[in-house]
Amino acid sequence: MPGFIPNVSWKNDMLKSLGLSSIDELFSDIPEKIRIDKLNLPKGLSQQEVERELSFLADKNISCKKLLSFLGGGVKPHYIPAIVKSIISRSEFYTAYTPYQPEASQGFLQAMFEYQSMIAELTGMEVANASMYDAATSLGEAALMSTRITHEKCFLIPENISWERKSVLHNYVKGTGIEVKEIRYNRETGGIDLDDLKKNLDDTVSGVYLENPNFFGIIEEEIYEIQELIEDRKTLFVVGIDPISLGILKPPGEYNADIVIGEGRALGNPMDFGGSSLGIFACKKKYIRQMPGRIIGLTKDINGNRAFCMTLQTREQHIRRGKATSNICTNNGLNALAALVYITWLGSDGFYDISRRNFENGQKLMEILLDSGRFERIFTGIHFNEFVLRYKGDVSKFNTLLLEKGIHSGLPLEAYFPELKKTLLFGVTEVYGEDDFNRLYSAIMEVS
Amino acid sequence: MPGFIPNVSWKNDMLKSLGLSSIDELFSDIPEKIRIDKLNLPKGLSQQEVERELSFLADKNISCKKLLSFLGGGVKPHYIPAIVKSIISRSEFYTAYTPYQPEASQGFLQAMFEYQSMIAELTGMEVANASMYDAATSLGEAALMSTRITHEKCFLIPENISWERKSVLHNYVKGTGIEVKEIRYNRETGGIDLDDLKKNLDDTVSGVYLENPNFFGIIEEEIYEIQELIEDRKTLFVVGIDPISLGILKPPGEYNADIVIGEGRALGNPMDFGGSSLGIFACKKKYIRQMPGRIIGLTKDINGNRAFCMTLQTREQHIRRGKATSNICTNNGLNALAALVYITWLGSDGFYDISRRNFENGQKLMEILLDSGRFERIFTGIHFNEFVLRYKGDVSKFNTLLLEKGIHSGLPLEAYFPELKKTLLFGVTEVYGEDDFNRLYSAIMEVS
Amino acid sequence: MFRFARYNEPLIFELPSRETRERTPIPGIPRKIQRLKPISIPNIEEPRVARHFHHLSQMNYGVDTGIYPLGSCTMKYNPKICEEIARWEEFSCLHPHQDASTVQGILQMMYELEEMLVEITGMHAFTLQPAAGAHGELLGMLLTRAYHENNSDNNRKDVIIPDTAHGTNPASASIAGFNVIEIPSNKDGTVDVKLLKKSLSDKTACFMITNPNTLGIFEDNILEIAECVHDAGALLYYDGANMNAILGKARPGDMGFDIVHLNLHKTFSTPHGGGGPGSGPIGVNRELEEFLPIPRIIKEKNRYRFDYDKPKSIGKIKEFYGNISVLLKAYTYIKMMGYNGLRETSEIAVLNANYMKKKIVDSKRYELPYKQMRKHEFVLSCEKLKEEKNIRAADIAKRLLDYGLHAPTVYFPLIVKEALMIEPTETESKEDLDRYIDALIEIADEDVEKLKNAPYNTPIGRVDEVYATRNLILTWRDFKEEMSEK
Amino acid sequence: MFRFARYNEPLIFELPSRETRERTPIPGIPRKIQRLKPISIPNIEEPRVARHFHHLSQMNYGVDTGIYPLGSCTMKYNPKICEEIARWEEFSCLHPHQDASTVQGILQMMYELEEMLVEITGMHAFTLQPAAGAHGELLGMLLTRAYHENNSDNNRKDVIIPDTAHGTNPASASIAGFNVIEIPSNKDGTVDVKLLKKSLSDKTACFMITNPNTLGIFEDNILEIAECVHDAGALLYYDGANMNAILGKARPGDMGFDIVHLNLHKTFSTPHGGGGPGSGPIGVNRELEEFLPIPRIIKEKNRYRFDYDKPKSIGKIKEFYGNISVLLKAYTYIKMMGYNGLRETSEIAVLNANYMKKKIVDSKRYELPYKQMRKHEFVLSCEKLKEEKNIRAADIAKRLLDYGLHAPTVYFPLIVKEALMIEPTETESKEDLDRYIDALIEIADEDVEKLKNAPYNTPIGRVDEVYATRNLILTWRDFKEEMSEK
Ligand SMILES: Cc1ncc(COP(=O)(O)O)c(C=O)c1O
Ligand SMILES: Cc1ncc(COP(=O)(O)O)c(C=O)c1O
Repeated sequence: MPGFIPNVSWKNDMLKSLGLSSIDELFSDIPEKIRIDKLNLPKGLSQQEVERELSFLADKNISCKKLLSFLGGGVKPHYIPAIVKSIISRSEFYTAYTPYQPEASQGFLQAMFEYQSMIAELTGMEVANASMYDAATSLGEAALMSTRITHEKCFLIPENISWERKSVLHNYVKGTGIEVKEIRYNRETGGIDLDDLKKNLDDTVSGVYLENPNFFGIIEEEIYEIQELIEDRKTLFVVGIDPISLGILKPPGEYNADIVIGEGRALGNPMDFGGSSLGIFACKKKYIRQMPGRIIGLTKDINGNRAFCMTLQTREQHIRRGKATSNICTNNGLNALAALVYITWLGSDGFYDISRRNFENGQKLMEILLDSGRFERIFTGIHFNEFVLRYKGDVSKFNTLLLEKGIHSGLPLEAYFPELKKTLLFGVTEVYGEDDFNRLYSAIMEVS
Repeated sequence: MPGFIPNVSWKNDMLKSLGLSSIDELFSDIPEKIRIDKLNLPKGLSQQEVERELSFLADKNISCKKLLSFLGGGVKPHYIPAIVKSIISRSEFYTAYTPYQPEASQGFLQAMFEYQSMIAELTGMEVANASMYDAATSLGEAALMSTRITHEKCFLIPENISWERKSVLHNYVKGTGIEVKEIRYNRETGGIDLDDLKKNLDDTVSGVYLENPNFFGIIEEEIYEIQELIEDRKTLFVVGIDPISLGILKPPGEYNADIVIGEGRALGNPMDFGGSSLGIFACKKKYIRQMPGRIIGLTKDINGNRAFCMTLQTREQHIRRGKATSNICTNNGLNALAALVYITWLGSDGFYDISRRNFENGQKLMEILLDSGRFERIFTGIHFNEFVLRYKGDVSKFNTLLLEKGIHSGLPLEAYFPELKKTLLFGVTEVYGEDDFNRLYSAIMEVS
Repeated sequence: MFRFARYNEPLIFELPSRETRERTPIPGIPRKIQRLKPISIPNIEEPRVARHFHHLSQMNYGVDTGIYPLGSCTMKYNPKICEEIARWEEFSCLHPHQDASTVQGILQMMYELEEMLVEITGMHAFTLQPAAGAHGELLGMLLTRAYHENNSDNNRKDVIIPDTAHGTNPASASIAGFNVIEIPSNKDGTVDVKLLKKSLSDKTACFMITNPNTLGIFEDNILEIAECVHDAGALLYYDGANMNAILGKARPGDMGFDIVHLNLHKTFSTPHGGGGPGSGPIGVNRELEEFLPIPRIIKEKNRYRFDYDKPKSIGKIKEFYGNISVLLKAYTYIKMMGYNGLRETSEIAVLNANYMKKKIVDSKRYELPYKQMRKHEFVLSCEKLKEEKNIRAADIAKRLLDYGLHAPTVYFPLIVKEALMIEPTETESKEDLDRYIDALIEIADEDVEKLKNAPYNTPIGRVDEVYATRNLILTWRDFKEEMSEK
Repeated sequence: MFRFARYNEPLIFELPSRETRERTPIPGIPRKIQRLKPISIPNIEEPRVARHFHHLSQMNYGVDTGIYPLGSCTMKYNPKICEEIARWEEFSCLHPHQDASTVQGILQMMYELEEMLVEITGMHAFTLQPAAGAHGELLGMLLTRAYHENNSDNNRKDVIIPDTAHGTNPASASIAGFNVIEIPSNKDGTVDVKLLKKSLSDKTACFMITNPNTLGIFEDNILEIAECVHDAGALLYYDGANMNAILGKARPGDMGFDIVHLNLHKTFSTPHGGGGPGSGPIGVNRELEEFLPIPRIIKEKNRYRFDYDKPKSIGKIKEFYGNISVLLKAYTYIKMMGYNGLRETSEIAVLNANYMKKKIVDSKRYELPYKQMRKHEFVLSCEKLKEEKNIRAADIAKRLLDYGLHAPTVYFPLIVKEALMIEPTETESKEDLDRYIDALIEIADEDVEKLKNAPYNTPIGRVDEVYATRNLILTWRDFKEEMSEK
């Protein structure tokens, strides 16, 4: 069976033509003291063997196709149309790299231009880059960018963003002396506490970050009031979105966001245990030169034909080095391509339908849980496809019993928000059907 | 979500430009009496819905990845390298059709030329066609071809070919007055009964068909003796092969076969419940004009460059119509492509290894079954990767109990060969490992 | 401007191969029947194998490349979801002899697909066994004989076929042992009913037609045809290759057909695979059901199983139960379309064809012989272009390739001189139809010399097919010999 | 001769769209925050979507198209089996917060992958969290700070980096809040140890290098370097982008590195995805382990679980646990290669580079500045060609595309003028190396004008990158505006 290293068979010829008698001579510049003989790893396996081994590993996971999961927290199983998988499996796409030679990369370049355009339309922003690693790192970059633009060093965030995102943000800004301040959430609605925001919004603030819908699933109803608070300041308005919601919710561009970030995984990428992430990053055009990441521009070729290439590269690390707007190099391009195909496939109408279905399933799931009599609401705000409820019994026992029935319950929030005792963050998407809800309902009735 | 029929949205414009006011006018030529309003089928489903429905169906099958199957009878799970699946998923290949325009189909044409070449090398024959439907229909065509060449009408086959293949053969030759006569198998070795063959081999015989290895898995040891019997007659020697065996067994070309047919599914195609078949068909070059099916030839283009195209089309139905060598039109091209990629990937060495591993696993499996003490051998012949054993108890009970343990036993032969009481046809391939054999052994010990 | 990719891709045999290992005899097999000389195929590492086929693929035109209006072939878009589902291991990794309890899902699919096809065609029962249209035809002929033989009506040796028929029709009939009688079409391009009546006799086993026929014309005398065929004691066979024209609009069963084959790889959107695998299920009327191949799939108390107990069955036409993956794709497709989508399919397929037909005919470059009203396809003639400018159908076809457009079927059906047979299908957009129409018009006005040497934008230039027949180089071995002779 | 496919493929926004439905307000959401004006994206049926991306794909060069010797990027073949396995739903369809009992397989994979990387690099512990090399570097810098802060050594604000370093090195250091001090290389193209010693101080937090460096030269003073860096109380950081040169031959851990990042998308054969996703795991020495991101994966009695109880951890660098599908591919790859395959990988990667280097240098068209002995890559200079004929590195690069060969990295590292940075990798065959060598030689002798206007065989001609910067058209909306202004 074949390997992957053709010249093993031509080794001797090639050595001869180099005037060498052994491969070792090619490594003679490595000090003997650190040369090793052999890695302590097993011998290589054939493809058939490795596939078998991996299938044993696979059998030790229970995928969300078999496990009915109502976990919230941002990641959820969305429907991925076959065409997305088929196109990102085109090896012209996935075996390419950063389009340094635009003439040989028009396909990916045009696709990324289209991706940027789609994100701009979705978010209502003027420009978008060609992807970041994930939402959390996008948030970090947004904070850095806010300071580059305003030269201020206080960045406001809601206290109720995911702890993962918060931690990444802290790590991104730590070195630059930016202070991250947290704004309370409104204990009644679950949205932002406007008074607390007002209190903290002074001239040292580089940017205000809000999530809409937020980590508790709440749709921010006072978004225009917030806009007004920020509008006349030099402070930037940074909005974190769930792109799926933008089929039915006003896009941040309409409430004058300066920077929009978000997690794009849901656009055609699998949950992948939290991988396959896609950092969405969009902003006003006037800030483009402070934007992190790769940007594709439309241009022309030597014959005047339309063409695409990377542009504004002088912001980037390979040109600007230590003074670059970001250190990002390899980004998450293929995931962006998946998102492009996904959005294209849905089209404007399909996107609306999906978005609406997520909202409606979100309402339905809450109803069912409340109907069971075992839960109570704790926030009055409207929610999209995630929400928080308080369980009236022992949360951990409940979750375990449900799991035994092949159903994964929501994410317990108490560990992250001690005030939210016995609460669970539930999530749902367009993939759930009536039968799934019924199954959940019966299971709850049985276990509690 | 998108559909597949773009012009639904342009229907009215288009109708107008045709001077029509409704679609119905386009169907006014259909007599009213037979016009229907509506098919009694459900309304169409979205992709998401249909995928869900199909997944329910899928859950009602147990694939041979979950079920350890030792079923023989020709079809068995072989390892399919990922590269095969990746290449036959290239839509340039699978969404194309018969290469009527060679300039736009060089890719497939070259691949089919390579496939023919590979089959020629594997079988040791001079030429091969670009695929038939399956082995059974290839056998039917071989019988017809033998008569076209020899003008004789008696076709000899071993009595012990699969009943399915036999039935198809009968259906192929029935209309032409060809008589199919059966040669006994040797009750001791399981191979062909040479005496019976001699007895039947007279001047009216158009062709003698032999399988090697045969349906019982037996490798024909007296193949050269058989060759001698046929050689000086006008009778054609038709050999049915399992291509996997040809890595280690003499190819039919070396024992002077005139026509070689076989089932090529094992070459990179899935079991597919008996679909995904690939009829292999090869012969001596002198018979090429009597060959059924499509043939690709090497030629040149207008500038003298190497090129490929269909050739000898005058044999085919679209030119010769009622006098064509066969009625085949659509063949099994994509399965042939899979076979080509598979063989190419293995290479000469890999093919040998796979072939050998099949043989060795065939020996190992028999040993294990005999070791269990519950089986006895009934044939003395050497076998490849299938074989027949007699179970010492109640076959049907045994099979049921094994199935309950997630193991599929061999194929009971008694229904097809009444003399083979309580026998099972077992099969095994390169995908089985030590642990599989052990699991089988323990299961047998437990159930019997 | 469009241009094909071009790679000078060597034959796989011409690539550098690592040395083949020596073979040592394997214990347990007599040496004389062992293959000790290695097979002459190269040993190439995976990266180069991947590139080889990558390069070849890019030199191939498929439906995903662009419009592919091969008349009679229904080259429509193949939904990606069907491909994906057919690859699920719960379908693809099943042994044909698995215990019925372990294959209920696939049996259910087959059972329901048969039912769907029954409804779509108006027939009584279906078998999914045939591997392609022609294979279905052959089965149809076997059923025809079984039927007549069962009636001890053993003299029916003739099958009548119109001259517009596809080549597989006469070929299938004659392989099944029938005499083929071809009857010319009338001046409308349809069945000459008078002539048909004259040809029918107690020797007639069957009359085979497709409706709409290969000119795209609906045989509006079909009820009369059915009547006279049946009066003569013969069967009426429906070649379903053109079923895409009448889904949800009319059904062969209602027209009086006794046997129907469908091409799932045409009408039901399963891919053509570069030449297959296809699937050609056969539907029959009530009287013929007992002759269908075994096994039949039956449903008993919500369990499905194979039934082999059909003494009058003709037996088998394919080793197992059909090209399952193709069946799965068709099943998925039909479920997605539903009654509404299927009807829309034919409506737009017919609209598209008529739209193209009108625009092209209006351009006055091409003629449309026979009746004007067409269904899902139409056949132009370049006869005038040939006479006036020596432009032949093949030249038009080759030149279309330069535009990134696949050529129509050419020189078929035989009764149209210099035929261009165009079937756009419903999955093409108006924009693409317009582009095709414009190209056809433009080409007709182009310089003849330019056309004669076309195509230019393909990986290779116009292929010399005559050379291929004169110098039969059919394998790598042939080629090596040819080279060494030179 | 090679030629790219070319389609005049419109932007998706330029394709005919079916009309967008009107939006009706959704009950339950205040109107003012509802989106009632539809999003301005077209509605296109699937067939045209498929074709759009099909066309775009064919206008893109990948490793499966041909040799892709981008220096520093290790563009090696991506085994298809890794792609397949990463798509299995038991891996791809897992929620990051699923109960540990339901994800034992993936946790085991991650645990074992960390162990493998530990062995391969000789480090003490690994985290798989970073999404790419640069992301790993940033984490490395955070760990550096955490380490010094933990030692109350708060004055270490400098990170020293050689001038051959990749741009991400200084960028990462400075984003993490360090001052970057670049030191010039010595005349051999390696670290100027004297200068390094002079630059080191109690302000130095870290010295970042890659070994072999970006010239492909092994820093043979590495042990001395490590000693003096450690003597100064600083850490030594290994940019693992070039690890493909020394697998199974030497290990950064043994060289004295404290922090190492690997690029799984380079060394471990996971695809580059047209620009990602990648993966940049970080390995550290024993002292730094406690600062690694949470969660850590631990194994207790054959069960795996996440451990968040790491008070000194820097927290998180990515939302969850890394780019899992990339990790899976690397895991599969390492298992397939084993110790023997990994060693062979580097042996042949280095052999291939030296083979090309010698043949090209022997041709006398290009110079090889600095030390002659190289590892897996080498950097040529076209300085002489520029001076003599005004041929620039970019011209060579563009012209190579016409041969169906991807260009090397150009103008990097910055210390080589008119640099062509060539890294063939081990998955290229001698034949392909020879073709590349020949092309480079041929091109150097070609007419200058021809080179200046190259490429010709690509879908478009030479791209005007300056125009792009001057007229920032970054979205469809920009383009529409631009058009309407004209
Ligand atoms: C009218 C007609 N009948 C029959 C056939 C034969 O179908 P198949 O190619 O599937 O054997 C075809 C297609 O090629 C056809 O167009
Ligand atoms: C030497 C070197 N260091 C670091 C990097 C950054 O890695 P990544 O692109 O994965 O962020 C690269 C690759 O681009 C590189 O070549």
